[in-house]
Amino acid sequence: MTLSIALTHRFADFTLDVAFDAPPGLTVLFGRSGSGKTTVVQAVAGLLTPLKGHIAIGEHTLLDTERGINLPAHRRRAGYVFQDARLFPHLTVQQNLTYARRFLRGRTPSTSLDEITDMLGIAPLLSRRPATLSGGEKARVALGRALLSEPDILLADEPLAALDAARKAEILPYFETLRDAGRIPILYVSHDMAEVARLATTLITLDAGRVTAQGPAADLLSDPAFHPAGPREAGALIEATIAAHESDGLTRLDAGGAPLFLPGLSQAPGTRLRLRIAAQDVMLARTRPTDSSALNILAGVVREIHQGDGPGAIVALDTQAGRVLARITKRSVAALDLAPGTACHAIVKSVAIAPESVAPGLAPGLSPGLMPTAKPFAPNA
Amino acid sequence: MTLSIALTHRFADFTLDVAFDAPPGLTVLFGRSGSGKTTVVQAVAGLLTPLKGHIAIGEHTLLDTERGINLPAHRRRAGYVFQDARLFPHLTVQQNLTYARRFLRGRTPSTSLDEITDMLGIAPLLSRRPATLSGGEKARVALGRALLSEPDILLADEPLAALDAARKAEILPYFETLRDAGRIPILYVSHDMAEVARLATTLITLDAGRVTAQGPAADLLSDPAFHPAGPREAGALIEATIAAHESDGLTRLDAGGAPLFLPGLSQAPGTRLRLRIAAQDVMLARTRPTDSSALNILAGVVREIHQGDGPGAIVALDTQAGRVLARITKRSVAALDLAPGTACHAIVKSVAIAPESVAPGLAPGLSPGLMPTAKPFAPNA
Amino acid sequence: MSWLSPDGLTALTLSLKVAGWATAIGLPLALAVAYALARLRFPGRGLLNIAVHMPLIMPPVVTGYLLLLGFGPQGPLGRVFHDVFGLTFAFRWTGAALAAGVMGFPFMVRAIRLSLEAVDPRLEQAAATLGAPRFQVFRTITLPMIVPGLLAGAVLAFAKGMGEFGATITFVSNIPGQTQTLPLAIDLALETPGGEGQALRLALLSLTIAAAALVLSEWLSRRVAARIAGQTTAKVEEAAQI
Amino acid sequence: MSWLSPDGLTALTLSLKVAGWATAIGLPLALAVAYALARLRFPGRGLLNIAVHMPLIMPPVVTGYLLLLGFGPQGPLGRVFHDVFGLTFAFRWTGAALAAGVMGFPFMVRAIRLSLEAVDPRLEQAAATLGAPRFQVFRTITLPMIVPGLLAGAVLAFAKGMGEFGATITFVSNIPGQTQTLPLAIDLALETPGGEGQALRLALLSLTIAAAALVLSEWLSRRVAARIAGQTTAKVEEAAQI
Amino acid sequence: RADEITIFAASSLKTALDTASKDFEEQTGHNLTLVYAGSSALARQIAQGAPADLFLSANPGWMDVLESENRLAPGTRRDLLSNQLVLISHDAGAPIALNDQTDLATLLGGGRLATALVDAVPAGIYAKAALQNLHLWDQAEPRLAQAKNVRAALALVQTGAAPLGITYATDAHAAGNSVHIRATFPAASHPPIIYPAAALANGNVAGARAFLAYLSTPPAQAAFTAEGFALLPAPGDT
Ligand SMILES: Nc1ncnc2c1ncn2[C@@H]1O[C@H](COP(=O)(O)OP(=O)(O)OP(=O)(O)O)[C@@H](O)[C@H]1O
Ligand SMILES: Nc1ncnc2c1ncn2[C@@H]1O[C@H](COP(=O)(O)OP(=O)(O)OP(=O)(O)O)[C@@H](O)[C@H]1O
Ligand SMILES: [Mg+2]
Ligand SMILES: [Mg+2]
Repeated sequence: MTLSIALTHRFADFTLDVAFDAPPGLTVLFGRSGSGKTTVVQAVAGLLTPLKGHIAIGEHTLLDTERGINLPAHRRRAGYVFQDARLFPHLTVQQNLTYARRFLRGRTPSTSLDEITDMLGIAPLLSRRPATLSGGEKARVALGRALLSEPDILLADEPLAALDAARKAEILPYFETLRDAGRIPILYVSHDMAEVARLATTLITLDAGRVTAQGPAADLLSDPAFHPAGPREAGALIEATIAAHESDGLTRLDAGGAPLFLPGLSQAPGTRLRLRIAAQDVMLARTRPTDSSALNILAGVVREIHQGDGPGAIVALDTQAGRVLARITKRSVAALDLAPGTACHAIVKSVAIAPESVAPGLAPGLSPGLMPTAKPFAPNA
Repeated sequence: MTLSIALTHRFADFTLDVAFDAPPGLTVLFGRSGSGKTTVVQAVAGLLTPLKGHIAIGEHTLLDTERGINLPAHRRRAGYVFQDARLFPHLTVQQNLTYARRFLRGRTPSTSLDEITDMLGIAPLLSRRPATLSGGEKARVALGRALLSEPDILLADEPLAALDAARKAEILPYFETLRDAGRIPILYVSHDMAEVARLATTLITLDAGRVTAQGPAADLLSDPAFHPAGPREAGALIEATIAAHESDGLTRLDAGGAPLFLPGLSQAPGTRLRLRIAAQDVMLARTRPTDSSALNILAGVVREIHQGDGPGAIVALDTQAGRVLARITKRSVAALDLAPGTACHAIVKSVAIAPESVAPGLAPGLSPGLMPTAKPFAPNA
Repeated sequence: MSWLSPDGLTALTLSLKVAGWATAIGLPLALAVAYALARLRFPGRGLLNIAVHMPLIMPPVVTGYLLLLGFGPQGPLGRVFHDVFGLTFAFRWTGAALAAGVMGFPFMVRAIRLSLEAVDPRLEQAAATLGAPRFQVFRTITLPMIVPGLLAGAVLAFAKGMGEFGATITFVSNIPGQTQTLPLAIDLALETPGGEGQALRLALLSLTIAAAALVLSEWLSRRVAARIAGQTTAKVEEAAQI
Repeated sequence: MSWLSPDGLTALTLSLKVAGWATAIGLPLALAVAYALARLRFPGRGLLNIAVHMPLIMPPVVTGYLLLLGFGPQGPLGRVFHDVFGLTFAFRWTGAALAAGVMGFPFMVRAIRLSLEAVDPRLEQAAATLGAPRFQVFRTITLPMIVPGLLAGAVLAFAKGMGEFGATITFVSNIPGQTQTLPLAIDLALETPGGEGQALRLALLSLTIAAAALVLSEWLSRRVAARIAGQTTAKVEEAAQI
Repeated sequence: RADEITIFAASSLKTALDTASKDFEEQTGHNLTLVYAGSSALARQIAQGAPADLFLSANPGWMDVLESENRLAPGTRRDLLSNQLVLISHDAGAPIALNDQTDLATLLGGGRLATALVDAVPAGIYAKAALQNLHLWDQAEPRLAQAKNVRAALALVQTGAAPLGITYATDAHAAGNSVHIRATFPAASHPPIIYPAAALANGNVAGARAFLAYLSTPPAQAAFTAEGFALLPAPGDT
């Protein structure tokens, strides 16, 4: 089910004018503070009626200002994780979590309270009231409450911003599972490029109330000229298949024939994965290094060099495994005498699991190893 | 002025029992959600009276439950950036920002409203009321309000959590300046290891209401066994002096005789800096690589190998430049036949400016280049 | 009870009944009106607001007189209630309760309205996104959050019901056992030369009852507030002592 | 004004003066008492709470009688006020204002207290960390946030002041031009054979004034709420229409 | 020299006293302030030192209280007016014979008999005495609607809330066609209905005396009789 959104709204000195589709999977709204992300989400949830607009999930119209359709919030079934937690202060944590359960109207619960509280680590808080929770605890309860509401669409406004790295790492796989199950569209607001790279199937970037880029996350991220959060966050996605689990704990992948090593994954050999290689983490060498700790070396040909204003450049390299980006200095470009067509080697320090892994969700064994920077333990040679 | 803290407090199912000193500079409280960070900060601000405790800034006692001293909050002059913004809803943004100005009691303002609003990008919001602000805008106003209060001590509870990378990059240098000016102790709560590495002079890690580690950030971060946020976040600090600004925009540093290249810094040659090298970003090779994009190669001797439970290991290497950590696989440890005493080379992909740069604060030219992951543009060879 | 005449005792039980019913029936109505005034925009909202305040602005005798005209045996509303619900107000304790309810109504509405206006609409929005229809939002979120206002309104109305005199005597006159509430008995005593002692005793009685209601409402209100603030039961108990 | 007798006009201006002063003087006192009840713990807090509610619980005549005993020419408090402040209440408009103020006091206290209890203490804490001493916190944070309660209290007290009858006539009698407020004039008109027309006219007058006060307070309250909600002036104006 | 004279008078005297006082003011140039309220309230206020010069009470009881407290100017108390008690009805009908055979229950037809408070307010006390005297009390008592005062009792009948009521002749008279006088209680069936007057010791006794004297003059008498009162002879006249 595709969520299609077209909105125009005006505040005193801010104008929102966006139109985009959120296809099945997880769509990240990415943009600076004040760019209009929350406003879009509120309109989808039915908490803000835009001046003009049309919002639909598949054929199901939620809002159409021209035809005078405006479904009230409670009939939109939008599970909304608010930027501010908005817990009900008079209810216990448990009552907050199960609040939506009495309004299921025949839906069968797909998750249990226990599952969610375990994942979020809030089981010990069930009898407490929100006023006694820490910031991060509130955020987790708010997330759990939305997840337990069996929504038709999930709206998450920076759900993990208040959480520590370890906690994020525990929760991210849940979003991946949800995304890969593909039952409901997920609109996810984030400031964090690592979260984007890890979760997004579709990426929408907003700036001052307008869409500046939109499309499949993989395509956008492989474009050397696209780095909405700065060149540091550039990085391409490649596809690979699990070849074997080796005895020292590493997993060998086959990326278009080239071997890639990752710390032990739990999926079965043959599983296809999508991986993210941050441009930052790629070094280039004209000859294949033989005596270094780098396990992952991909031979390739320079396709494009994107030179920025600063001392850096992003080099796009076509390898056996696919398009890889490398972020190096202009000095290195000159020293290595790189130009389109030059053959060279990409030395990859770390590789991360990217969104849309073809497997039916990430297995739990993997999750603790995945860190918020989306780089699992880096294999060296 | 050292802030010394010793507290015992008890909630229904949480006990806080901490004692630590926050020497001049910036002390980061680091710990998982619910570990007691906010509780400590509240006690320092005078918003929570602990069961037992002693808090003093130098000789100036704020709290001493034994002697019955408990300075009211308004006389502690603690500029507090709350985890939830807590803006005054009935006042405009400008009135919020200047609220503390009428209670200066003879203090001379050290910053102007213009300076702060420019830094935080909130100048266009001055006449608005908090209810109309976006999440990140609220966070910035709350930060500005505390900064403008001419505090005797600054308490910042995850002040940047709601902000995007670019905005964080603009604000971090301000904290560095404040820290380096050394006028007031800063207690800074953070979940973000990059922020810690960049800002902390002192680091306190909390877990379940207890201090699990404390000490100068540089020392803690150089310990291969210390990685409170997971081994991925390990990284050592080294010292270096600016040698020259080269013509292609890179700056050459001298680290104990070894050359290191960073993207153009603005400080004068001769300035001493402290740098962070993330263990993640270091590869090891037995022989010096000659034909790669890596500009920064340090020869050294393995001092210690810290093997974890997973497939990874952290190798501590003593080089000319000082102690460097490298995070590699156990397979690589075996393949390279590493053991304490082995000579090898550290190939450094990226280098970051670390806290306590000896220069009187970072020059503005640098700040936009510094990203929240604390890695300036990575030099390659 | 030697110091309390049997008439006094009858007046006391009657007063309790009258004030109790006036509060119990008035509260849901006041809630509806307060909700309408606080949240809805409709034609006649201003008039409703003025009407609610009328018993406060008018001398009680006028209110009583208007009640007599409207709800008396010959009054149109009185007939409707009699014919439709079999409910007679004239010269009965039900009429005294009506008078007490009407006189206490503005306070209930105000207290509830103040509480309603203090409810954070963002919480109601959150409930809506979780699938709660408007009425359920009201029942599960709004209502529990305005408990302090409901309690304040109830205690004001009850106190007023215990003290209401002018409208009551004008509307249902003074019939011992039927409409002779404590204030009427007190007034009667005061009209009689030398009746001050009896009046004082009755007044003290009235005060004691109302004070008990007050303490109860404070305690309940405190409990609710403490719950929201997340204090433990032990602390609540302590805080509730006055 | 042909339809309004000169006496009626006098009563009107007097009522305005009485209700106005009762509200103006009562409000700060009510604020202090509400603050004490809502925020402080002190011995006698429960008694104070009951005392505040007494004018509501007692029939107005009793309150008036107690005022007469306390603040009359021979009353101890009356003497103190007379000797110390040169202020006489007995049989003067000041006494009518006192009666109106006392009778309206419980509503003011309640309304303000409800608002006070709804103020988020975390905002007051934030102000304290910014260096604001307790009183300044109150002045700059608490007070602006309880404006709705103050306005509600004021309008209730004013309305009550316009309608107060029993305590007033018992305390300061019904002296034309001095203590004969509108409700007393209305009551007298009702006592007079054929006076219903005059009573009705006076009642309408009273209602008009109180309605005006009501509309004003609603408008102010709306403005404050809208400001906090951050609406633009245009929207406020629109919302204020009733 | 013009005097200020404050008169505390029972509310029921308002119409007549307003007329009489206007004439007096015109004739003498004195300034009268007329304060109307219930006798009990006025008596209490006088006892507490109210600035009144003359008190006109609707019953002797409260005057007695003031007299016993030495609040009255000696020698000024006199019985000023008298009144009659009547049975009135909402609906027109034939005159009713008042005696121990009168079937009040039937006449009331399930309705109530409006009176002023029978234990507190003079009109009610007189009504009770009369009913007892006529052996109608047992019948009447459970059917009473006791109003705050006689005007309120009248209102009950006027609005039809009560089919019958007992009021002063003066009130029934003033109510015009809205009520019907169906019987007058025999003067012997109740204590004489007396409105006493007295100057007050702490007031302007001379002024009070002057006005009191004026009330016995024919123009003043006319004002009272127009309202249905009977003027009692001044002590000096006898
Ligand atoms: N009033 C209270 N009553 C009971 N428990 C409380 C209360 N306040 C805090 N706690 C508990 O104390 C612990 C520490 O809370 P604190 O707010 O200091 O955590 P924190 O380290 O700031 O976490 P976060 O990063 O999530 O903000 C938490 O487990 C919290 O639930
Ligand atoms: N009620 C309002 N009145 C006026 N301006 C508003 C209102 N609500 C939002 N805005 C403005 O609209 C812009 C977009 O707000 P929005 O909350 O959508 O931003 P956001 O992208 O979610 O930012 P953040 O990451 O900081 O939460 C902001 O500049 C904000 O100030
Ligand atoms: Mg937002
Ligand atoms: Mg916290």
